[in-house]
Order: sequence, then C-alpha cells, then structure tokens
Amino acid sequence: MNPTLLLAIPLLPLVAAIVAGLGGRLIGRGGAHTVTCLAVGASCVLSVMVLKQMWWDGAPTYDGPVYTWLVSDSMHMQVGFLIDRLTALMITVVTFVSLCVHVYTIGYMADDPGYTRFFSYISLFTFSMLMLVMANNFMQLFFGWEAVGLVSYLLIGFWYTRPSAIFANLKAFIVNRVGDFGFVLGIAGIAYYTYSLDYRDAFAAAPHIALAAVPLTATTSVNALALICICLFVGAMGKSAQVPLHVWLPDSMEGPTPISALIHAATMVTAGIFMVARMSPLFEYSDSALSVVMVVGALTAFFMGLLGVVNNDIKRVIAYSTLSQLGYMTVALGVSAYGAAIFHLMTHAFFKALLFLAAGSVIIALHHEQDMRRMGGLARYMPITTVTCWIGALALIGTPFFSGFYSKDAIIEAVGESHRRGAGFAYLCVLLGVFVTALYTFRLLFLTFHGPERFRAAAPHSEADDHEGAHQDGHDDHGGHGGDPQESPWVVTVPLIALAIPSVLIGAFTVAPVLFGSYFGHSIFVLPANDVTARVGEDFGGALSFALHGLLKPPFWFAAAGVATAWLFFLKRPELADRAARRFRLAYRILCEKYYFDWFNEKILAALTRGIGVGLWKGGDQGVIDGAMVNGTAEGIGWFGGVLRRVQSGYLYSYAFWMVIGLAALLGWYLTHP
Amino acid sequence: MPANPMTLESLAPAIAEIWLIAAICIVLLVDVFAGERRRGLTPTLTLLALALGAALTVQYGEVARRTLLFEGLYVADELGWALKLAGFLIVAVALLYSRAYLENRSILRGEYYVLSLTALLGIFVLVSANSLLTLYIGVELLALSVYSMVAFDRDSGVSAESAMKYFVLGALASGALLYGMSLIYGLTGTLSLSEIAARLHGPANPGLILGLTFIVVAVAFKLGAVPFHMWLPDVYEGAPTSVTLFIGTAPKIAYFALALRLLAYGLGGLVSEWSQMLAALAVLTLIVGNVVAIVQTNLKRMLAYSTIANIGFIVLGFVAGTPEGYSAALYYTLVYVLVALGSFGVILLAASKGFEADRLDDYKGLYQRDPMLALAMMVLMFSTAGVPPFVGFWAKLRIFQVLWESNHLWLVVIAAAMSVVGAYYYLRVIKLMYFDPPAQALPPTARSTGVRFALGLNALAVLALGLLPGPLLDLCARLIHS
Amino acid sequence: MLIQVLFHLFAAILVLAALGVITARNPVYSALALVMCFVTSAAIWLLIEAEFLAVVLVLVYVGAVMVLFLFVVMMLDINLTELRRGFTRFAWLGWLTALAVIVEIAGVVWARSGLGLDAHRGVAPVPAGYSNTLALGSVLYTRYAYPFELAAVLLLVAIVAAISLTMRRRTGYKQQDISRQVAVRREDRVRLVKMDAEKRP
Amino acid sequence: MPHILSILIWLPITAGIAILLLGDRQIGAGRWLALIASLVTLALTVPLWAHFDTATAALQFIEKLPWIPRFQAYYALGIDGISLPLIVLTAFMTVPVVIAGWTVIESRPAQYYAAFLIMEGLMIGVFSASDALLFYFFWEAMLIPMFLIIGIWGGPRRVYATIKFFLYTFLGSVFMLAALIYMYVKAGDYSIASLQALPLTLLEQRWIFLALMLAFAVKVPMFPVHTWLPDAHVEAPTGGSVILAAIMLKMGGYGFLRFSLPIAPDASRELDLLVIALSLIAVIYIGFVALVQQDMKKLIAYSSIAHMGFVTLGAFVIYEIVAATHRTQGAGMGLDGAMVQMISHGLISGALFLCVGVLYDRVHSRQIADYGGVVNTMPVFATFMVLFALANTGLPGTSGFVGEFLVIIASFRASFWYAALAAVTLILGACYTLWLVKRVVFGAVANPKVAALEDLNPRELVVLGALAAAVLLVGIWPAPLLKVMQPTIHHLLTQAIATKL
Amino acid sequence: MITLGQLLTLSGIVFSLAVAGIFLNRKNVILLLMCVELLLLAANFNFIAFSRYLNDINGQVFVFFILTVAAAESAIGLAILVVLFRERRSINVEDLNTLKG
Repeated sequence: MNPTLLLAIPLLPLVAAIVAGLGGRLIGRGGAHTVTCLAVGASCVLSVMVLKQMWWDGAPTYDGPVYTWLVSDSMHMQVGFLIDRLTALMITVVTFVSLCVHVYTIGYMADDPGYTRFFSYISLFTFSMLMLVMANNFMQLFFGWEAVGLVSYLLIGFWYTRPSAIFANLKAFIVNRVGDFGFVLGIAGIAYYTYSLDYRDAFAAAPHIALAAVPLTATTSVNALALICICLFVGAMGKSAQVPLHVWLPDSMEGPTPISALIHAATMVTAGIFMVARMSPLFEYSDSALSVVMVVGALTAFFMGLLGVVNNDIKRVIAYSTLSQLGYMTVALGVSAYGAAIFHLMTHAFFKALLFLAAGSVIIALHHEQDMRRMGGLARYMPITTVTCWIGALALIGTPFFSGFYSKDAIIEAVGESHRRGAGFAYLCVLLGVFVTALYTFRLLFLTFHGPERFRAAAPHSEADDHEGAHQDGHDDHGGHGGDPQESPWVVTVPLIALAIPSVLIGAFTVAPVLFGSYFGHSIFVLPANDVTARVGEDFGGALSFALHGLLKPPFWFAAAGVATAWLFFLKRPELADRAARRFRLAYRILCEKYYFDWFNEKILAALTRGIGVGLWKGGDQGVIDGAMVNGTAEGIGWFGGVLRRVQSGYLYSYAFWMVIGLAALLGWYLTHP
Repeated sequence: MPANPMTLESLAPAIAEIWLIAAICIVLLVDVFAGERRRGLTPTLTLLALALGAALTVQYGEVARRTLLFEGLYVADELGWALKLAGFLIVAVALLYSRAYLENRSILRGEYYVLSLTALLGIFVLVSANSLLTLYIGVELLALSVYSMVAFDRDSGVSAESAMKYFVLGALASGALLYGMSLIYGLTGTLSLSEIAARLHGPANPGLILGLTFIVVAVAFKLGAVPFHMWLPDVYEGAPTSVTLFIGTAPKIAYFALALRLLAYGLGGLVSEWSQMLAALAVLTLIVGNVVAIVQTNLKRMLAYSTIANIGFIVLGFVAGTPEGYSAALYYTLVYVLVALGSFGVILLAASKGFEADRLDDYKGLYQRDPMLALAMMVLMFSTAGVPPFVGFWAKLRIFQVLWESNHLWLVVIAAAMSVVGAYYYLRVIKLMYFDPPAQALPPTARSTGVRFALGLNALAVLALGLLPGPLLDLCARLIHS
Repeated sequence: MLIQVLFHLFAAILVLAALGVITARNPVYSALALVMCFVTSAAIWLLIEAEFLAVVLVLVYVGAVMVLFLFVVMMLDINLTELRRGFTRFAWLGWLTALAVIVEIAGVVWARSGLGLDAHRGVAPVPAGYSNTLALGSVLYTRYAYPFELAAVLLLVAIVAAISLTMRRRTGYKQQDISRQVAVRREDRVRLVKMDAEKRP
Repeated sequence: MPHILSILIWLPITAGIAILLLGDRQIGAGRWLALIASLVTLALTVPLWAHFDTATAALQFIEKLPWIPRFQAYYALGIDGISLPLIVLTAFMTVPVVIAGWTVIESRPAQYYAAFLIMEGLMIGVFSASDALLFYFFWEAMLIPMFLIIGIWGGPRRVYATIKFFLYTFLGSVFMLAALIYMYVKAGDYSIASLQALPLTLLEQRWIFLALMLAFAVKVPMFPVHTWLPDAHVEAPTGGSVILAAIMLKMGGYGFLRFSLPIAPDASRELDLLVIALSLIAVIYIGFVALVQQDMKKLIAYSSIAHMGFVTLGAFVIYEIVAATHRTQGAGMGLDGAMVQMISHGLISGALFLCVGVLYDRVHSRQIADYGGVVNTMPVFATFMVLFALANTGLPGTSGFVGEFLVIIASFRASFWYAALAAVTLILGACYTLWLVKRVVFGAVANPKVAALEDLNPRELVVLGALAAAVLLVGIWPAPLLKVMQPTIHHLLTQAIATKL
Repeated sequence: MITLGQLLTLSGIVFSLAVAGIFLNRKNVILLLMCVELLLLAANFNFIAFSRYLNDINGQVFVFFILTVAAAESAIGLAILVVLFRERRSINVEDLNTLKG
C-alpha cells in the first residue's frame, strides 16, 4: 500500500481546513466549501480504494511510521499508520458520512456568518478522526482522540454568543477530560509494561501484562491488564458518552445539526467503541475489564433510552437514542463481540446521521423550532424528509431487513450467548432497551410528522430545556415565520437519500462477511473461549434467513410492542401519555430530570469544586500561607520591632542600665561557665 | 624593650600621624587668622592637608615588615598603612560631602575641621597601637573629638541631647575599658600588646575573663553591638548629618582596628572565650538591628539600626577567630564604610537650608526630583542588602564563608535569615524613591557638581568592586596576614 | 597594722563618700562628696607609696576639675528643687545589679585561683632611696614621649571643643578689634578722589 | 564561535545600559536599539544551536577567565543540553516583551527597556554559568531589574507584590548561598563540576538539599512557597509577567536539575517523596485555587504553579522509578518531561500573559467579569487566545502536551497513584482554562467596552503569531528538542542515581 | 599591710557604685559626669594597685595619662552640658528623651 496515498487521506482535509480557516476571507464562501468538499471527497474516494484493496484484493496490513515524534530515554514515539480492515472500514465510514455532512452543510449553514469557519472545523474534524482511526500507536491515538474533542468543543460552541452553547461545549470538553484522565493513565500503563507505545508491542505483550499486578496500597494490588483496560475504557466512556460520563452528549445538541450528525452520532462518539475494538487483544485477556465494559454499556443502553421517551426536543431525543445505541455497542464490546459492535457502529453511523439530518431538515423548515410539541403533521409538507426519517427510524428499532436489525440483533444474541459475569443483567437491559427504542423512536415520528399540526400555534415555552435565547440572536434565522413548512433544498435532501440507502441495505449486504465472516481477520482478536459471535453465527444462514428468523425472536416483539405503545400514547390517545405521566409522577420526574445527573454535576459537584477552590484559596493560600505564614511573619517581626523599639526608651539611665545588664550577664555566664 | 635610637628615618612609618599633628596646628592657626571673611579657606586647606598626608603616607609610610616604634608603643605594619590611607580618603570624602550642609546650617567653622583631623589622628593612633596605653589614648582622642562634633550645632537641642548621651555612655564604656585593661595589665604585668599576647597561654583564669569581659563590653560599645548599642541610633539621628556621616564611616575602621589589635592580637590567647561572647552579642545585634530598623520612620535612625545590623556581621567575622575571619571583618568594614559614605552623602545632598531630609517620607519620589541621587541611593541600598552585583554581597559572602570554615552552623542560619529581614527596609527606601510619587513640594536637592561627581564615583565603586571583588579581597587578606 | 587601720578607715570613708555622691539631693553636696572621694583615694595611694599620683590627684582633681564642676553647677543656675532625687520603684533592681557586679568582682578577686596571683600579698616593697616621682619622670619623656605628645593633642581638643561649644558670638554684638584698629592704614579710611578741573566755559 | 556565550550575556546588558544613557528623551532610538539588540541576541542563538554537538553531555562553548582568584572562582561559562533550550527560550521570549511594550509603556520607557535587556543578559548568564558563584551572582542580580519592573510599572498593589517577590526569593537564595559556600569550603572551588563531584555525607547532603530546595522551590514555585507568584504576576506589567512566567520560574527547575540532583543525589533520593508530594499538591491544590480566580492574570499565575509542579515531579520521580522497578529505564523520561515542560510552559504562559496584556491595554482591567464575548469584536485575537488556552490544557499537538505526557508516563513507572494524581491536571487544567475562555472570549458582547475593542494590530499579531508557531512546532515535532537534551539528560540521570556515600 | 585583694575589692565597690550612680540617677546630668569621674578613679585604683604589687612603673604612667584624659573629658562633658542647658533650659535626665525608638 502506498504510504503517500495513505498520508493523503488525512492530510487533504487538514490542508482544506487550514485553507478554509486561515484563508477564509480570501477564498470566500464558495471557495471554502468547494475546497473542503473536494478534499473530503478525495479522501473518501481514497478511503474506498483502500477498503477495496483491503477487502477484495486482500492487501496485507500496513503498519509503518510517518515520522518520529520524539525519542525519550530510548522510547520511540512515532506518528504512523496502521491500516488493516478495521481501519479501512472506519475511514470509509468516516469520510463518507463526513462528505455527506459537508454537502448538507452547504444548505444548512447557507446563511450563517461563520460559514467558512464551519467548513474549516468539520474538515479539521475529519482529519482528526482519520488520524485517530489510522493510528498505529497510542500517542497518535491520543492525539486524534483529543483533536476530535477539540473540534467537538469548537463546534458545539460554534454559535458562541449563545450562553447555552458555550456552556455545553465547556461541559463536553471537561467531561471528556475526565475520560482522558483514565485514557492517559491507561496509555502510561501500556508504556510501563511494554516500554513502547506501538500497538504491535502492546498487543504482543498483553498476555504478560495480564500476569502482572499493580500495587494500589501497601497490601492490595490489582491485575495490571485489568487496570489498564479499565483506564482505557474510562477514556472510551468519555468519548462514547457512557454512563456516567454521558452528560455532555445531550447538551452538545447546541451545536449546528450537521455537527450532531457527524460528530455526535456517527463518528466521534464511536471513537470509544472503535478504540476498545482496536484494543481487543488487550481486553480479551481481562475478563473483569470486559465485565465492566458490558455492565456500563447495558446501563447506558437501557436507561438513556428511557430518557428519550420523555424529552420533547427532537434533537435531544435522537441524542438519547445515540446514547442508548452506543450502550448497545459497548455491551457488544463487553461480551467480546467486537465485530458486532463495529458492525453496529457502521450501521448506526448511517441511520443515525440520517435521523439527525432529517431532524435538521425539519428544524430548518420550522425556522429553528426543535420542540416536538410544536410540530406534527409535517409528512404532508416534507415528503422526502418524512420517508427518509421513517427509514432511519425503522433501522434504528431493528426492523428485520433494515441495516439496524442485523447489527442490533447480533448484539442481543451475542449477549444472550455470553457467560461473562453480569451478562444476564446486560441481556435484560438490551432486551428492554429494544422496547424503549421503539417507543421513543415512534413517539418522535408520530409527534413530528403525523397527528395534528401544532407548529402554527405559538405555544408558550415552558420546558426548562427550551433555549429561548438561542432563537433570538438571529444567527441562523431563515427569514420570518409564517407560511407552510417547505421541503428542504437538494443539498439537504440528497445527503438524506444518500444516507437512507445504506441505512436500509448495508446491513444485509455486509452482515455475512463483516459479522460472521472473516472480514476483520487479525485486526480484531478474540480468544476462542470468548467468541460469542462465532456461537451466534453457528446457525447463520445468510442475511435473508437471519432476518426471517429475527421475526420470531423476542427482540422483534419487544420492538413491535414499543411501536404499538407509541401509537397508542402519542397518536391515538395522547391524553393517556399525560395521565401516565401524572400517575407515575415520581418516575416521570426522575426521567425529566435525567436521573439528576446534571443536577448532581452542577449543583453538587461543580459547587463542591468551587467550594474547595475558594476554601483552598481563601483559607489555604490567603489565610494560612499568606496570612499566617508570610504576612504573619512580617507582622510578627514588625510587632517585635515595635516591642524592641520601646526598649530604646530615650532615657540615659535605661541605656546605661542595659549596658550594665549586658555586662553583668556576660560576667555571670562566663564566670560560672569557665 | 629594645632601645632603638630615634632617627628621622626610623620615624618614617609614623609620617601620617606626624603630618597630621602638624596639619592640625596649621589648620587651627590659619583658621584663627583667616577669620570670618575667608570661610572657604579652612575646608580647602583641610582637604589639601589630607591629600598631602595621603601622598606622604604612600611615599614614606609603607613598611616592608612589621616594625615597632616609640619603644614598642606603636606598631607599623601594612595593615596600619592601608587603614591610614583609607582614613585619609574617607575623611576627605566625608568633609567634601559635608561642606554645603555645614554652610547651610551656619556651622561651617574651622573648629569642625580641626576636630575632624584630631578624630582622624585618634583613628591613626588606634590603628597603629601596640600598647594598652596608646589604644586608650587613641580611643579617647577619637571619642572626645567626636563628642564635640556631635554637639557642634549649638543651636540644636537634639544635637546636644545626643552628644550628652553619647558622652555619658561613652565615658561609661571608657571606664569599662580601663577597668578591663587594668586587670589585664595586672595579670600579665605588661601594657604592650605583643607582650600580653606572648604571656597569655594556657587556660584562662577568672581574673582574665573578668578583664576580658570588661574589654569586650567596651569594644562592643564602640562598635555598637547590642545591648551596648543604644547610644548609636540617638546619636546618628541627633547629630548634624555631616557628623553622622563622619561617625558612621571613619571611626568604624578605628574600632575594627581596636578589636583586631586588642582582642585578636593582644588577647589572642583568650580567643575561645571572647569569640563565644561575641557570638552571643552578634546574634543579638543582628536581630535587634534588623528588626528595629524596620519600624523606623527617620532615615538617619534607620541607617543607624542598619549600621548596628552590619556591625553584627563584622562581629561575626571576629567570632570566627581566625585570620580569615579578621580579613572578612576588615573587608566587611571597608565595604560598609564605602556604602555608608554614599548613603549619608545622599542625605546631605538631599538636604538644604532648613530642610534636614532625614525622614523617610522626604524620599518619596526622589527619583522624579533627582534621578541621579535616587540611582546612587538605590545602588547603595541594594549593596547593603547584599544583592549582587554590588559589593555588599561579597562582604556578606565572605562572612558566611568564614563562619562555615569555623563551623558555626547556627550563626550562618541566623545571619542568613536576618539578612532577609534586613533586605526589607532597604527595599523600602527604594520603594519610596522609585515607586511613590513625591509627597509635597520639597526643596530641590543640592546641585554642586563636584560633590555629585564624587557621589557618582562612590556608587560606581560599589558596583565596580562588586563586579571585580578580587583585588580588595586579596588586599584585606594580605593586610591581616602581614 | 596602722596602715591596715588607716586603710580601712579611708576605704570606709571612700565608699560612704561615693554613696554620698550618688545619693545626695543637691549637686553641690555630690560634688563635695566627690572631693572627699578623691582626697581619701589620694590618702590610700599614699599608703601604698604612689606619692606622685596622690599629689597629682589632689592637685588636678580637687584643685581643678572639681572646681570646674562647681563652677558649672553655679553658673547654670539650676533650679535645685527640680533636681530633687527621686528613685523610682525599679531602683531596687539597679541596686541589685550593682551588688551583683560587686559580688562578681569580689568573687573573682578572692577566689582561690581567681587571679592567678596571690591576692593576700601586699604591695611590693620599695628599695631605699626610691623616688616615685623620679621613676615616673624618667620614663614619661622618654619611653612615653609618643603618648605624651598625644595627650597634648588631647588637651588641645578639649580646649578647642570647649571654646567652640560654649563661646557664643551673638549676632549684632559690637566689639572692638584692637589689632585691626592698630593695623589700619590710611588707604583703608581715606579715599583721595582726583577730579578733573572744572571745564572752562 | 568563541565567546558566543559572553556575547549573548553582555550584548543585551550593554544595549540596556546604552538605552539607559540615551534616556527617555531619545526613546525612539532606544526602542529600536532594544528591538535590534533582542533580535540580534535571538539570531545569535541560531549558530549556538547549530554548532551545538548533540552527541556529548560535556559542556560546550566553554569560556574560562579568572575572576576571584582568592575563591578559586572563575568567570566560567559553558552550556549543555539543558541550558541550551533555556537560553534559546530566554532570547526568544525577550523579543515579544520588547515589542509588546512598544507603545504601551509611557512612563520611563528607557528604564523599562533597559531593565528587560539587562535581565535578559543576566538570565542567559544564569543558564550558562558553569561556576556556582557566577551562577549565584547572575541569579541574584536578576532580582533587581525584576523588582523595579514590578514596582515601577506595576498595578495598584505593586509595592506589596514586588517586595513580597523580592523577599521570598531572597530568603530562598540566601540559604542556597549558605549551602554553596559550605560546599566551597569543602571543595576548594566554586566550579559546578567540582561541587557535583564533591563527596558528601548523607547528613550534609540532606541540609544542602534542603537549602538548595528552598531557593529553587521559591523560584519554581512549589507549594507552599508559591504565594508570591500570583501577587507578582497580577501586579507586574505585561512584559514583567511574561518574563517572570516564561523564564524566571524555569530557573528554579534548572536549579533542581543542575544542582540538587547531581550534588545531593542521596538526599534527593531520601527526600524525593517530599518533593513529589509538594508537586502533586501543586498540581491539584493549585488547580482548585486557579478555578475560582476572578482575575485573569492570577488565574494564569496559579496555572503556572500547577504546570511547574510537573517539572519538579518529573525531576524527582526518577528515584521512585528506580526504587519501584530497580532499573533506570524510563527515568530519563521524567527528566525529559520536566525539561520539555519548562520550555513549553515558558512559551504558553508567556503567550497567555501577552494575551491578557492585549486585553488590558485596551480595557485596563484584568477582571474576568469585565469581559465576555471578546470573540465578537476580536476574532483573530480570540483564535490565538483559544489556541494558547488549549495549549495550556495540554492538548496534543501543542507543546503543552509533550511535557505532561512524558511526566505522566514516567510517573506511572513509579506508582500508579503519582500518575493518577498528576493526570488530574487534565481535568482541572481544562476546567480553569476553558472556563476562563468561556467567560472572557465567548458569549455575547458583555459591555460597551468589549464592543469597542479593536482586533490585534500588526505588532501584536506578529508577537502572538510567532509564539503560536513555536507552541505548535514543539507540539507537533518535539524530537529535535529532545535530541539536543538527550546526552545531557542521560548523564544527569547517571549522576542523580549514583550514590555519593 | 594592704593586700592586693583589698585594693581590688575597694575599686570594685567604687566602680559598681559609680555605675549604679549613672543608671540610678534620674534627675541630674551633672551627677552623671561626677559618676564618670568616680568610675575612672576606680580604674586608677586598679592600675596603681597592680603597679605597686608588681613593682612596675608602667601602671602608674597609665594612671598619669588617665588623669590627663579625665580632665580633658570633664572639660568637654561640661561644655556639652552648657550647650545642652542653653538649648533646653534643663539638665534633667528625664528631659533627655526626644530621641528614642
């Protein structure tokens, strides 16, 4: 494989980003989107070529350095690429979704004053994400990891005048930093045991690391590999928004919708999933770490899904859905079904990006209205959006034959097959999660596209998560209100369609090789004892039969029940929903408050942190150190000086007296102490 | 006592004293006959006499090796020679700085110059003394001249008050000195320092310690070590600034010589005893000097306490009890005198008719009124604080060094801590001059070019000696070892 | 034995007189007590055969210095009632300190090896024909010529200082300067002005 | 290049004196002289770097002249891999300072420039002295210009701040001097090499170590002797803050590497936990304190303390690594990290202070509350500010990442907990820095003053641009920097873990 | 026979009384000058005692000079006293406290 070619894949978007960013004024809006779209398009083409080479031509894995970043104490830290099938798949997904988003943005952001900046950012993001997935070592992985975080930070705060946006981006960065905290420790652990940051060395050493122990206190120690893996997974929890580090993702919807689609659904948030899959040779040797992964994933999958049921902001519902789906992927990782996770990652990337872009389309049509209670009946006005959104929804709930079905069903079955500690609980979660998924997805569909048209009434805003301020600054106001909603322009709908197609088809086409076949080859490592995917695949008889089989399995019925419930509560008898909310007031409240995570973080954790800060500052720095020690010493000396000064009374006899005292004392001392 | 025939050649080493006595007579006579009309004559003549004295000393006064004169009452050595030259220089500079000040206060009288010269003679006598008797006479000659100078401004009540205090306490100290000397004399049977040194060996008996203690007290008083320092702030503050300048500079050399000749040479056999006593005094001196200086509002008084603090360092050099220690003390003394000359010189230049410029607040915003003066003062203050690249740093370094060499860990620690405390009030002066705006309309500073030039040279010397401290360090070591 | 009795007598008077100096209420009494101290001291010095100094002490101190003191006391016209001695409540501390110094000195003097000398021995006997004055005189101008000269300067200092400090020329004070009157020349007083003769019309 | 070090030291000092002599009346010429002198000094570091032999740990560019024969003290200069980057940093950072003061300093400008140039020379002297006495000479002399800079051109509480600064550092230095003299008395000369070679008992080492540590800890500054720094930074003029943060703090770190570790290796080993504990406290405690600051400069100052904690951590964790693994492998990484962190912090904190200076020059306030939405009116500035802020949080790709990364990796070898506690900075650093950015840069225009802001002028653009380039360069390709230090670090490690007993 | 010890003790007592006089006296400056004389007398006693004990004339020469110096000293002391009295109209020791601290 040609290294220059590989280099071009990430560098093209980088160059485009720099050009658009620094030279934005020079080349203008048109120039900016042309340059970036072309660059990302080229990257996409190259990625597909790579994928083709890897898949069909059976090209060998490429693992080579680009340049030496530094050498410290004979440890080489390099920038380099590892291109195997996993990478090839990832870069293709990334560049493809990115390309779609680029195109979509042309329409979506048409009126925004930060147009060129936006293109610069998303190109930069593409570069960062590519660096992340193409890395052959931890340093570069971390570089990409942080870089995507950075761009995410910049993009969530894209509309920097909105208080909510800049709050959300700060929150996102900091929560991610909590994850990075673990991630860095994990990397440091790897460096400790292998004295290298290259994957190759780390993976080779995994069995040995599994035998080592890290002392935590004088008497207790933990398994080194478990510790490292959990640390790494903490990083993944941050990036992939797993409980309890998920809190930033719903807020990140403050960013422009393309960003929600690109970063917070399709690509960046899956970096954690990718990373764990990439680290499968490590995780495989630590059952306990995988158990943790699984349980965290299961919790996220079910409980975050529930939140989608009560939220009224269309983007946030999809965001919770994303959280839930990321939970599914994580569960899959936890049961060693890495392939399934990546497979779901891929399908999810398409249909979730589709859902987001569809939501964006709705939002544009309604002049930046995001509250579903002020939508309804849009199907009549926006046919393409409605259809594509339906496709996405069906894929999401795992309707057989749709792409989501294959990946999700595989995960659920894999969990069912697993005997890892906590697998029973996880299975329950993922199964119930299917119902919940269907419920909130169809709630969204019904509230948005069907039922009465509520968008004409200027309903008073009552929900706390309405962002009144966001609508007032006119940054992205598409003209005045009034008139019927209209279908979006082609730059919006084309990406919708482009994404709808794989949302339907990609599962069926790829399930055989990717999930049950040998697509991943050596890029994912599973110990034979842990290989649940193989067990699921034992009775796999092709995509069609797999789907037909699925009709008989519990997940399908759960999903159907969810759809039915949604129909009953939100389309047929909406008052039932209100009654249920009143009846289960406590539960409803907990859900509305998002399990009080935000409340805890803002009211307790942040307040506590500030309290500690103020306490240490006023008490420690100003009180003890400056007050008592520094100024205290100064004042003490001053006081002492004042006292000594009074000894110098001005009276001759006192002076003489002191002299005699001195004399007598000297005499007394030296005569008695010869 | 070898009875050397007294020839003119043999008296050559004493040329400084001989010339000085002659000069005193000349100046006195000329002043009497010149009368009120030619007021400028006496100062000029005095400066000339000092210059000529220095020239004569350079020409004839140098001795190849230590020789005794005047029946062993007088010792001529390189140390004495160098200190006398320094004395000439210091007194000349001090008088140069003082001229305008004296004139402004109508005390520019010939007697002032005569008394300066007699004080200098006292210094010379001390510097070359080799007998308890010559030491005593030197001390008194210096002290009596200085007492009168302090009271010289007859229209100033504080001057008289401080002179009275100085006089009474000084007499008390003289009494102690004599009492101690009498015991030392009685117990060794000789007045000659060389003889005393030769006869003192073996364990000290209480009588010697008794005498030694009295002598230490007297020396401590003269130097200004706590708790015998109390005259010093009052005198520095009360005396006319020109006299403060005088007291603060040249006599320090003499008292260094007193301590050296008497304690280090004469009573060298009792070094372990007196160095312990001095150590205790030095600690007290460092603490009191630095701590009390902080709370002062009068610059002269603050510098007085600063002097006390610096005396603490000089005493520390003696505490080491080695030639290295004495040379460190000598170096410190010379450096201190150089800086004190400049500091009081600044006060003299800042003062004008009816304005003493001795409150710290008078220096607010001095930089804006007179940058050159402020710069000089800053250099001097940093030097005293012991900050390189100024020479004060090397002085402190040298003291630390000898303390380490003589294994005085705690003294090092205390001295180090106290030099930090001390830095504070030097910084305060700089703060006033540079960081604060001028307080109110103050009279302009003196503009006499010559004096300003001298002051500039003074400050420059502080810098130059700081950059290249080697020669002076070597000189001090050589002087002590000679 | 007689000498011992005399010594103790004079010593007692000396101590009492010294006490008198520091406790007398009137400075004049103090001065007189001081004179008494000097006289008894001179007597004791005579007892130990230091005649010359005894004489000088009486001459110089009693004759000159003390007179000077009394002169100043009188001249200053001090309000004596103001100078009534008042020991403060810390006086006992002062006395105690003085006592401590005495004890320390006496302790050293009488301790067994306090001085390294035999404190119980008397003064050295003088040979026959010994003249204390002669002995002093013979070294004073030879061996001690240097300090002698310095003493001269010292006295000069005293003169200069005393005059310069106390002599006050008041402003506006008119006095005759005889030497200038005598030395006056004609040119100083008379100016001959040569004028051109009046122009002729 | 004979005498290049001397030229580097004395050229700026001479220029400074010349500017002083030119005076405020000819300040036009003075300014240009200052700029030219600082640029020439910077240019001279290029051949210095180019001719530096990266294969040896020995001192290079040696100069040696007798200075004080009596003390066996020499005017001896020479640099190795740990001095070179710091010298370059010094020369590099002085240029922005000169430019930044171009129009801003109105009172006594001649003295302002003179102070900075003289200080530059003295600081280069500190880093290139190979004689302990000469080192101390420069070390202390540098206090004077800094004292004046803060005191004359500082803010309202400048007097308190500058005296505190002076006394704090003086206190530390005096004890260092005492220790140096003690060693001189034993060794017979002041050359750093012979002090390093001097055999010392454990007791002696312990006291020497503590005395040296006091001096260096104050300079770094380490908890709990750090409280001078926030005050000094807040009150200092922009240039003063920049030099203070960028260079002066590094002298403390340099001192640890140059003196403490090689001279008292056994005491360092014995007391390493003390230093590590203080470093970690600095990272965490100070992180919390930084979080609640209301004053931008104070916040950055506290952040400096936290970042410098990595320097001391990296330097002393080597003993724990050896103790834990019984090997030296990876210990050098701690030292590498410490060095890189110093360089990087010099660039970043300097840049951040310049950023604050840019705002201060326009609004005359350092209070965070007086700003908000600066990005609306100063987009270019905001870009730089965000970049430097992110670098301050240790974002990969910027220089801030490299040092912290290396130190954390090295710490893990010693103990999981050291690494974990050190890594807390990832969170806290992000919190305080980005919260600052949020409140100052982002948001709607907060008040009319912000609305009236003008974006960077070309002068400021050049300054910040150069710093940004440097920050990114070191972040993206730190290898050359590490390469220069490699032999020296290796040698230092050998010295540090060898025993003198 | 008068022993050395007796003489030294006597001088010690006189010395102490003189010193005590200086710091016990709170009213009269002239008294201080007198005490100084007493102090010198005590020292003279010692010198003469030792001189006679050792039969060494040098001690007495010293006393001779002390007497000279003492005379000069009292002259200057009194001169200062006169100046002081002229300025302050008082020779009260307790009034001599404008300089302090």
